[in-house]
Amino acid sequence: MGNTAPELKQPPAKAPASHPSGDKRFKILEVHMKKLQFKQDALIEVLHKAQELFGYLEDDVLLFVAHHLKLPPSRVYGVATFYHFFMLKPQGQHTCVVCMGTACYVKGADKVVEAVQNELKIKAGETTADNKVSLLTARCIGACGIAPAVVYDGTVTPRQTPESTMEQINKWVKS
Amino acid sequence: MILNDLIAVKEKELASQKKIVLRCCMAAGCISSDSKGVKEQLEIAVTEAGMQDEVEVRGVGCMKLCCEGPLVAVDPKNELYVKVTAENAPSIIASLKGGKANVEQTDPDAAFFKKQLSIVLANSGIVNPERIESYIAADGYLALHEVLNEMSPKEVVEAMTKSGLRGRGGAGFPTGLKWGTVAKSPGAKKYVICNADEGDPGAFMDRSVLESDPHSVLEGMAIAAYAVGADQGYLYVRAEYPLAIARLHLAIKQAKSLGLLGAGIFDSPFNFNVEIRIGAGAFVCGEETALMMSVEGKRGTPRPRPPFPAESGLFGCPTLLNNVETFANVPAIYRNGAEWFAGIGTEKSKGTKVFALAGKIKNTGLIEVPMGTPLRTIVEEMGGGAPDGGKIKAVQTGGPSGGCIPSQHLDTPVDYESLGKLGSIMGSGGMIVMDEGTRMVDVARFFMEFCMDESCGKCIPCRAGTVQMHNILDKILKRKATGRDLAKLEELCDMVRNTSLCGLGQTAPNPTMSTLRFFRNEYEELLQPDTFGAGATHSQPVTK
Amino acid sequence: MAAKTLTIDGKQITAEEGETILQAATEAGIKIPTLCHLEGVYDIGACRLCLVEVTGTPKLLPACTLKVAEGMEVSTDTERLRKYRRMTLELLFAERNHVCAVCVANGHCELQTLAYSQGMEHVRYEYTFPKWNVDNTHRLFGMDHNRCILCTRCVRVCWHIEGAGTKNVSGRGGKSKIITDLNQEWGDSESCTECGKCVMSCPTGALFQKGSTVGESERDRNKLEFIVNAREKKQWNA
Amino acid sequence: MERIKIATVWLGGCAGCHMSFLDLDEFLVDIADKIQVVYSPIADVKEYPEGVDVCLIEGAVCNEDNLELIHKIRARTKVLVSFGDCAVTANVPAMRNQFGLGNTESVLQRAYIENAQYNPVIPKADGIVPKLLDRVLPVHETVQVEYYMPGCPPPAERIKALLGQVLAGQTPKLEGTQLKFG
Repeated sequence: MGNTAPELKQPPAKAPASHPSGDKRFKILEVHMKKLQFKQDALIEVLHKAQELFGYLEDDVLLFVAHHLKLPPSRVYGVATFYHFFMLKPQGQHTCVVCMGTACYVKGADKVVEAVQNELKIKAGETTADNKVSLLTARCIGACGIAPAVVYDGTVTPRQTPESTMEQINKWVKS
Repeated sequence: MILNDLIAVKEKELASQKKIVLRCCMAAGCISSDSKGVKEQLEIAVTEAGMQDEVEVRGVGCMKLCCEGPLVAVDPKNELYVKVTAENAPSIIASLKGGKANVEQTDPDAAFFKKQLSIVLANSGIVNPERIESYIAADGYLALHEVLNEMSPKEVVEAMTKSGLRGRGGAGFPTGLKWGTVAKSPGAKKYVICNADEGDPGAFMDRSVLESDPHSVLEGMAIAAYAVGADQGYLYVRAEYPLAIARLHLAIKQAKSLGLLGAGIFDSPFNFNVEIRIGAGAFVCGEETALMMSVEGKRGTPRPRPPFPAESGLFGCPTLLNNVETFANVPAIYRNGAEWFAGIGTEKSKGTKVFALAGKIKNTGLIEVPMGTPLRTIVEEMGGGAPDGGKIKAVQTGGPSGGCIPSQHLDTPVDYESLGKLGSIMGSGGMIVMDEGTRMVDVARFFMEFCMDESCGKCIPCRAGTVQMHNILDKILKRKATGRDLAKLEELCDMVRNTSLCGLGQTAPNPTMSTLRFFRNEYEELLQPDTFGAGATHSQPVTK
Repeated sequence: MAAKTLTIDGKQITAEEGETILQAATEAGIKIPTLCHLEGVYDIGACRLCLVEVTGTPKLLPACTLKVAEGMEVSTDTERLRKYRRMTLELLFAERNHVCAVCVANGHCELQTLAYSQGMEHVRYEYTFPKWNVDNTHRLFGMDHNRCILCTRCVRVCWHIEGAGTKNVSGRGGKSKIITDLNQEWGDSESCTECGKCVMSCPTGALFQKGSTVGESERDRNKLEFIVNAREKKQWNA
Repeated sequence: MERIKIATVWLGGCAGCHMSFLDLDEFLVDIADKIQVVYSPIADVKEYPEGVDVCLIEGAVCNEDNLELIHKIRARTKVLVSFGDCAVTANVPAMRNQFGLGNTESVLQRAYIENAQYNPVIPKADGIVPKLLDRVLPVHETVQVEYYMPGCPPPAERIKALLGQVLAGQTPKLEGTQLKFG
């Protein structure tokens, strides 16, 4: 929000220089924010960095960012939840992202998702109870030439089928 | 850096060129099929064969025929190896000394390649995107030099207008007119933004351009900045494109170190800095006002226009916003002249268009063709038709904002107006081929679900209307809907299209409307008889 | 400031440059329905109820953000616009759980008033019956998300008039939700100043003062305008 | 002149609309010679008759009985009027829809077990206690409805206005505050 709202002058945040938990990642995040001159318009860049460091954006991290950029927490939360890329909950040890772009869809990506959902008994966006595998869908990763594509732990893999996907996932489950 | 330095870089690069060049595709598609491993093994094989002095293994950008990747091309033998594995490397290297490699090849003179006309993709698959020298050797940054030294900003805008280039993001707004408006807008601070938030599912042209030839986009942006009087640029890239982001970072760093970006470019008073802003997964941020909100670090919600970004855009300043392909066209236009560009294409649609060909088609990948090329040439001659002897049913262009063009209209020339007449749009260039097995109502629901999920939620027609339309489409597919539901769907399509705040909502009904137009029978077959039992005399007064 | 002459619904009107169509129409006694618009805060053109037709422009434009121009011809009440307005209201009613009969704002609700004044006699779209919670944790106020129409008036008054930034929107699309701070319970908010402006601004029964009966829940919107005038123009005309 | 055959029916609702109907007071006497009430909760008629001219429907469609009846009404009636908010919007009866569409068991659990002070048991008697529908529906989502009269309940004046128009041989049209929900 805040389309044409005047930039707010917040009372100086009394945030500690680093996080009381002593977690070094907060220090790294702070250095990153400093590099961006604590600019409020760098919020999305900062959230990217935070997610890279922490794996997901928990309240503590969002509050830390809000204090340092001198933004209201509601604004930081609003931005973090607007963009699909940001995760507010921890992910499983392994992630399986099935591309559901048009090209992948017409070549059967929906069958891949269905197979994983049935086998793991979770829905897209969820993590297995043992916290091993998270199933996610993407809105097109631009790999249409090799559809359907699935991203296993960050590695794009071409021409997947329900069988090949389950094969990979079963390797994780058994590990 | 002055012109002589630039020429020196070019000559040095050309002089160090080895006799044989193995071009190895290092774009995201081929990397996912282990082209990195292929390149490594090729390098090892070259060393083992002691051919380091004659053979260069060059990592290049996209070589277009993505479905056959990883691709390796051999210059000057004009050979193109497909589906190369790391194990194939020694065989390919051995063949350089004569004989034939035991690796599958494809004909580099096949229609898929021969029918292409490359302007945007001219360097793609040729230059090494990670080395600025490679771009300079292909006459890179010459256009920027010429523009800065020999043209006034006004002349630059005039030339752009003359070229007839129209925005490649989808709507086809004349680029020269846009540049002129920003140039004329009063304001000490102006911005140039490159929209690289390629959000259409099924489109990967911009990703390939950024991965294959990032400097052409930077050069285009710099020329635009000079024309409109901006000194700051932003490249808004999707987070889903990590390789493109990495190459852009590298390209900006290299250009800065050579004085081609930054302060006093080519020793002129012109300054131009570019920053990368990474998106975070929101299709609506392809809409210009939403994109600017996102660059400002806010929720990417669009705002009503006017005021247009050209008058009041990023941080309230006049802002020029073009997409990747538009900027990538710019250097060539100034290098070869506006007349040259205006000579390509049709009367109203000039130049070429890059398409990402995907779906139920034999050859998937990137193609660049002159505007006005018939769809049939693209999907049948170049694409090779449907795989396994299937029949093409429709071609989808424009993604969630576009429509499905049925096979009987395959002779339509690809240009902004012709596609618009068929209820589709040029879009950014995604082209998904559908065969007889594809159910069109399912396609309509797929896109509606996409729009529903991607609606920002700001305006009511898009936020709530897409939900209702999706529910009706779902009901139709579940064979629970009646003619009444279909009528409601059509009424909502009209309403959402006319009342939504931004392009996302305004075009969300397009896939549904176009499938209704050409494949209405598929909808009707799913409808159930109406059991509502209307009152027999319902509009009559009941007095006896 | 230069004066601009234009016609709205066939009526010749003179307006100041920089004024919106909505302002010019209101001054001329022409009523354009609005929902997200609120005197005193900036406009966002989101509810689409104030869309008008402008001769020569194929697109419908929101009167709240459209500036007057010389010679402009504006229609605010055509058959087409009336139809779209009714549909917009129907979509809103189907979106969340608006049960007027048991609402604190019954009789003082802008959504309810708009529905009957625009002739919306029933909702043709299927109600979606989403499950939203009611935040009753604040000692003075409550928020019932079932009745929220996401007009963001509360967000804007909290930013623009109070300056606290307590309220914002989370999520997107139909899952958008008005939040307090980090999506926490209102009662736990550190930034809320308890000024009550958000409650004053709410067009429906989504935000309410605790303990007040239906009859009392009429909102004092003039107070918001009063504060803005006092702060920005240094004018205190109560 | 033959009298107009009027029916009123009570589906899932609180009967408040019928109370409001009775608030018509003298008007009921005024129109008594023009109408004939052929079916109504306030008249002891077991079977909904054929050839009804106008039917005022109070209440939402909540269970299988309601659904069966509404289809019968539709088949035997010229003009249907959704009478009051429950018929028009499904109103309060539909508030259960939020607590799990298609999950009627949890609704019964809440009503008859969790909130029961004495004798907590879910009434089940096939053929006697009608089964709840998966979701409570406004009348127009089940059959074609000609006219709508919102209000909870619609004030007597509003009923009078609509009936007056019908009896005068006009096409009924409610406007402005007469369309107010709640």
